[in-house]
Amino acid sequence: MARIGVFVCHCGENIGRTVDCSVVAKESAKLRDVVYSVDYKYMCSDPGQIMVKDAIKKHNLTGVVIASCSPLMHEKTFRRAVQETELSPFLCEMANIREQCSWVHEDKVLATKKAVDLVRLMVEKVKRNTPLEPIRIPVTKRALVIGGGIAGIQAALDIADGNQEVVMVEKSPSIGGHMAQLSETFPTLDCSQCILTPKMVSANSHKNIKLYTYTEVESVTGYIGNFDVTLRKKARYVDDSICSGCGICQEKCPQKKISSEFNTGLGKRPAIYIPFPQAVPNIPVIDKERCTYFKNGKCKACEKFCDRNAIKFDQTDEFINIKVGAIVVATGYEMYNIGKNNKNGIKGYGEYGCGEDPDIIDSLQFERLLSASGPTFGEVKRPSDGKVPETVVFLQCVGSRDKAKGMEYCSKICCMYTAKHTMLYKHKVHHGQAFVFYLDIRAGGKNYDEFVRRAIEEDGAIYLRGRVSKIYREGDKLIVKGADTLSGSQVEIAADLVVLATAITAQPDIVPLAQKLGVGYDKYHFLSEAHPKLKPVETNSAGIFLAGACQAPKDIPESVAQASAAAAKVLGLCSATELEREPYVAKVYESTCAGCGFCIEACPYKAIDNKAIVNRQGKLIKNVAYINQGLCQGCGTCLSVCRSKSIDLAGFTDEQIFSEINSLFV
Amino acid sequence: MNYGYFPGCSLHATAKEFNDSTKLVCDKLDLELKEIDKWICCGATPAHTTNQELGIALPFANLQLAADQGFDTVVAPCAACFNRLRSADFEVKHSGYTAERVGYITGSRTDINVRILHIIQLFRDEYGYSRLKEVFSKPLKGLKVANYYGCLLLRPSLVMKLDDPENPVIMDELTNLTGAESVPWAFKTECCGASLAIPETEIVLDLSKKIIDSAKNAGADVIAVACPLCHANLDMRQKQIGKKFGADYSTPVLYITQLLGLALGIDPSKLGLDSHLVDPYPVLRAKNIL
Amino acid sequence: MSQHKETIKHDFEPNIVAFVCNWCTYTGADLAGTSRLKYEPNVRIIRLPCTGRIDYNLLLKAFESGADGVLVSGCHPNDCHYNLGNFHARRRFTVFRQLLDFVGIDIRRIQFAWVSAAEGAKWAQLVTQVTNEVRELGPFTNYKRISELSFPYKELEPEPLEEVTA
Amino acid sequence: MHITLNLSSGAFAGEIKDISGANVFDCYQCGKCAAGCTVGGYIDDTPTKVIRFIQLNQRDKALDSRTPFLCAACNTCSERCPMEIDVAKIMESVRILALKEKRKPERDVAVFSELFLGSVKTTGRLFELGLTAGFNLMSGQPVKDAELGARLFRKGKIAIKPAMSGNKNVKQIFDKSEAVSGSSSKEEKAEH
Ligand SMILES: Cc1cc2nc3c(=O)[nH]c(=O)nc-3n(C[C@H](O)[C@H](O)[C@H](O)COP(=O)(O)OP(=O)(O)OC[C@H]3O[C@@H](n4cnc5c(N)ncnc54)[C@H](O)[C@@H]3O)c2cc1C
Ligand SMILES: Cc1cc2nc3c(=O)[nH]c(=O)nc-3n(C[C@H](O)[C@H](O)[C@H](O)COP(=O)(O)OP(=O)(O)OC[C@H]3O[C@@H](n4cnc5c(N)ncnc54)[C@H](O)[C@@H]3O)c2cc1C
Ligand code: SF4
Ligand code: SF4
Ligand code: SF4
Ligand code: SF4
Ligand code: SF4
Ligand code: SF4
Ligand code: SF4
Ligand code: SF4
Repeated sequence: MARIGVFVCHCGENIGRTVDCSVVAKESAKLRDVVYSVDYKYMCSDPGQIMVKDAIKKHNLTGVVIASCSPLMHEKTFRRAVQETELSPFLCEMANIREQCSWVHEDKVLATKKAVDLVRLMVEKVKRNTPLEPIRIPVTKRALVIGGGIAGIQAALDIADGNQEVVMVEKSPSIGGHMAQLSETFPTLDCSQCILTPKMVSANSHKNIKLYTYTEVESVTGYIGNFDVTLRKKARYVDDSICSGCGICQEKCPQKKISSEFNTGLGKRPAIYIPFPQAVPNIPVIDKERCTYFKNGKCKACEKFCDRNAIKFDQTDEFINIKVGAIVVATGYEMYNIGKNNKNGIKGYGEYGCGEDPDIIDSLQFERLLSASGPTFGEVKRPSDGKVPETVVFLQCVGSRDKAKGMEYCSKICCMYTAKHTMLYKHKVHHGQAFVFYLDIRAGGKNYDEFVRRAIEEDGAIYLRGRVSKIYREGDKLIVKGADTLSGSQVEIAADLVVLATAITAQPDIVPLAQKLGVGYDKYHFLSEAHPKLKPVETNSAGIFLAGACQAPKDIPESVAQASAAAAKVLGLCSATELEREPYVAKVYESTCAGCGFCIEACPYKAIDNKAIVNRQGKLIKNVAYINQGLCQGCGTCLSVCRSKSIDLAGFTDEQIFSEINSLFV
Repeated sequence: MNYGYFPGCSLHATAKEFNDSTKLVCDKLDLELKEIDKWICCGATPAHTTNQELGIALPFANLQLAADQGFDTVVAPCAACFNRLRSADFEVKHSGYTAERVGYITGSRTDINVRILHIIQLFRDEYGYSRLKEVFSKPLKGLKVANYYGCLLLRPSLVMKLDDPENPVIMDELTNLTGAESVPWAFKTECCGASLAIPETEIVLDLSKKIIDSAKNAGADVIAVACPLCHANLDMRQKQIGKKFGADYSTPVLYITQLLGLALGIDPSKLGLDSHLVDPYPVLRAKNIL
Repeated sequence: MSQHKETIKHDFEPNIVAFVCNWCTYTGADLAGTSRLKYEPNVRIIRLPCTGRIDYNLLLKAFESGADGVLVSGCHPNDCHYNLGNFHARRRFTVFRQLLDFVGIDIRRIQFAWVSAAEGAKWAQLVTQVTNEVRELGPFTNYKRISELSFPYKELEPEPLEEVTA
Repeated sequence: MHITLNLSSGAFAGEIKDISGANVFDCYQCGKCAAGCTVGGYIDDTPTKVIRFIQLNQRDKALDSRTPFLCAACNTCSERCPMEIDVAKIMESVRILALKEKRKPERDVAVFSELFLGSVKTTGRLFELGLTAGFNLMSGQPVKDAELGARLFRKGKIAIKPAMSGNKNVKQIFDKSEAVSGSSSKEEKAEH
């Protein structure tokens, strides 16, 4: 005989306001096999948990239903509590009467009725639960970090310093990410490269880190503790084990006019190139599309002059298989381009000339103009004619907070870096004037608002609250037509240079990677954390963590903090030799299995195999399906393809689900 | 194929030459325009800014006429009429409520399907650039044209669906086909204040001045327009502008159909080149076009 | 602005069962809650690991137990936590719907949707929409029609899944 | 300027929504409409400010503003609004309401519209000469544009007689429009 206890939580006012919890408790008491029921203000609090434990002992409960928030929120909490008694944690179920009831309904009577229904469902289910044994799986003590920006570097270093192996994969020829392109950084104005370069170097030289640049993730299979990853190391056409990074090849290459990615198109590079002087590794790569030899079979100047014979025109992509226990995704962001009407409903800015005027640049380009290592060696010169701009207009929120362009979110860092830009500009061009069009100033960090105030009070930037409607050229000047809503006027500025703080967007190629990893993403393609407050670095795929701007726009301090948090999670995972996994796995009833093999085909994890059943004489009686419990992830796909109903799924058995359905409407 | 032609009030009066040149060009290209019988004024800006129902019913009544007379396509050269026809059609199609009211007001059915094209669309989408290029006999080589689109032709872009609202190219493409050179300039789509011309003349003088200045600065010999209101403000008011700002203003303003007509070798006086207040002949002669 | 509106009384309140996957739609429904979006209270959610877990029997059982409408919802294509489960479900579901149609049951009573973990608003809107549609259709009374087909016996079960593409 | 806020905030916004379908609370006062407004140099209240008045339920301030009357209906604002608000339509709505209540902050514009529509109502088509002459008379500037008129006349651009469409339906359209306008039903408009 089942003896079920029901515990109804008010969640303060959260449930209690819309659901009459005492009625739910009373109605639950009337259900068959329910021997105890109670309602309480905070079930998940210590006293609440003690109540559950005491009741289990006192009433000899064989199953527990907690009617409260979503199981995704607190199932672990309550199961842990139950486990502390004699009862198996798998005999505890939750009825979600908050997220799916009190928060989404208004009518108290209907909501209370629904809550009772939800409790009844779970009572029926829990009666049929069985005390399962968690599955133990071994852990590969090695982590994969995808993306070599500041977030990826920090995560890799922290994990490596914690004495675990790290494989770091970066798709471009060098690590460093966007931070390597920045000049000086807010809120302290320290030089970006000065603080980053040492970290890049140690990431490359750390004994626990294996670095693959110009490499991408080809495929990922497996699960927490046991991922099998294939990497594609793209052909560099330079043998990285021989090359000394002398750079002669770059100098000799006749193709010198290729627009440099690192310098955001403001500088040039050859076809064989090291992206920037401090690149790690300091090894060139041949841009196959632009190389004369690859295009028409002639040249090979680089090969001729390389005295180490490191150029290998016949190199091909290489595939590397690795096994890792955890993955940190740190793929960062891209800047929104105002020029194109691109995919996902993201529109361009016709009103700002679609980025075709050379003196309308984006903020990253301005960083390059400010940077001592940039195309102008840190002198602010405008791209069209090299003149030092005397009037510079900065536009915030370009693309961001703009429903019409397709991005409604705030990019979070542009208020800060625009303030920084006005200061750095003023420090370099003393007689220059900076104007900033802004909507709001979002400077909610330590020393951030003080920083923005400094730009206004000490460095004389004029802040205008309003958007700009149109920018057009009139001779030497760019006419900026904006508004100052504080004075209620139209404002026209004849500018020498216009800098657009364009939106931070997700990496354009992130979706396929997210799909390979089984990680969710939001409608703007930023990767989704498991819980916005309580699991900000975890994803819904166990063993996969997030760091940096791939999750949402973030500045460097935040990216680093999240990277270290992700590293802590990885180290925690690797600290155990075995992991416990929920035992929701499928099982075959061999007696009825017809050996048709449909399930084998259907299983996405290749967890099912054929098994021969032989009699004592060794004679084959029949073939049946056999499920490898280590591989099975419990999706249940096999169940629904099996025509003889010979498979069941622990935790979600047919019996359990059917009884839930049966008790739906009474 | 024959097209229901909706000239609109202006083309029968101040913009006579737009009407003439449109008809001559279409004739030459074998595009048959048949004027919709008993068409009425589209109400222009005053109607929809005074009474919404009226602003939709007046243009829509014309679509009903066209449908009743068996046209499946209506062509309007006037940007304002084009705008009102499109808007009315859009509103009726997108709101059952509006449709019902308009049905009541006009006393006729609203479930009609008539395509509404602007005259330049007829050249681009129906006749096609490739054929057009072949029939031009007198290329306008050397002529620099600032194409002025104004506001009503393009906006709201969701309804007009003619071209990009910020960087339109259709008129430029047409002018380039004639051998003339369209100049890039900033005021292509700025509004000249059309509807304010009579009550708020001063505003219109200011706005028109800026537009003409911008075209001149871009090196244009002439401005091309596709709207009688634009033409009225830019051509007819240049003398007033000159007086107000103490400068000489004499940039010819031509209808795009006149440019196409010249390229087709049609007699300039038939195209109405004589009826502009700013005489275009000197410029055209200087460029060896006439 | 206040979200309050008067509760409208209807003659018929349908029972709706939603079979949802744990990873996307269940989380999306939670998000609707966290965002305090409001929807019709007629729906009862049954949580499954994956829409791939759903076979016809569950859907039939739901109708048999008194559901007037059934909603099946999982991750978007390619976003399945288990990689492929939702494709299987989708195919199966298409066949099942055709079958219902064949026996003359309004297929609006059973709907399939993709709701991701980020789409709380979509979930709220979906539930309200399905509830309204089924409310209009009225109570489901002809369960017998399906059971007379002696479904789910194998003869009637459609042949291999590949026949129907999603 | 002084504004007192009270409980009925939102009422005027509702009126505007009924006519225009636009929700003024979508506006976050970014000023982009003001920045590009064609007549920005000639108005006291930017379109952004007019919308603010509506948000704050300042009916009089909005209805007495000259902006909706000077608005050229050029749609620049609507086209560029980052919140996809049809600003031009909001201006149109304010103007319609103001006219209904016989408020004419810009008398000349209102007179022009009246004469224009009057001409269309009688003949089905616009009589430009009649319109200009009438306007000049009523606005008390009988010789305005006279010189321009003479030049146009010489170019054969001025028709002396009103054009007739011969369409008998016109008067009915005017009368019925007059009758139905203002009887708008709220819910239906909102969904549009
Ligand atoms: C103009 C501008 C100025 C800024 N100024 C400041 C400042 O002053 N102070 C401050 O704190 N912050 C500043 N920031 C923000 C700063 O750039 C970010 O916080 C930081 O770069 C985020 O680091 P990240 O590692 O998450 O991403 P990223 O720097 O974008 O690095 C991501 C890395 O992952 C790699 N990658 C991407 N996809 C893949 C893939 N599929 N496989 C393998 N590798 C991949 C990329 O190549 C890149 O190397 C500024 C940003 C901008 C745009
Ligand atoms: C009005 C208000 C509303 C908010 N709403 C939200 C919201 O909706 N969402 C949100 O995300 N955040 C919200 N926050 C922010 C949230 O409160 C903080 O982010 C969070 O509480 C910070 O947690 P903490 O642990 O750092 O600090 P605290 O919550 O302050 O905890 C610090 C603990 O340390 C103890 N302590 C202090 N000194 C000592 C000592 N010397 N020795 C030992 N113990 C010590 C204190 O007693 C306390 O228990 C809100 C904050 C406020 C003020
Ligand atoms: S490839 Fe050769 S020439 Fe080029 S950097 Fe390496 S060693 Fe030097
Ligand atoms: S072979 Fe290619 S990379 Fe090498 S020098 Fe020539 S162009 Fe440059
Ligand atoms: S951070 Fe500032 S500039 Fe950037 S989108 Fe947000 S409000 Fe706009
Ligand atoms: S102090 Fe608080 S209220 Fe003020 S701007 Fe900062 S976060 Fe907002
Ligand atoms: S439940 Fe079945 S299909 Fe899913 S992983 Fe396990 S064995 Fe494979
Ligand atoms: S589908 Fe069922 S019957 Fe067929 S092999 Fe698998 S378990 Fe056996
Ligand atoms: S552009 Fe749009 S959001 Fe901005 S102030 Fe104008 S109406 Fe408001
Ligand atoms: S439609 Fe009116 S308010 Fe909008 S930009 Fe044009 S003139 Fe200004």
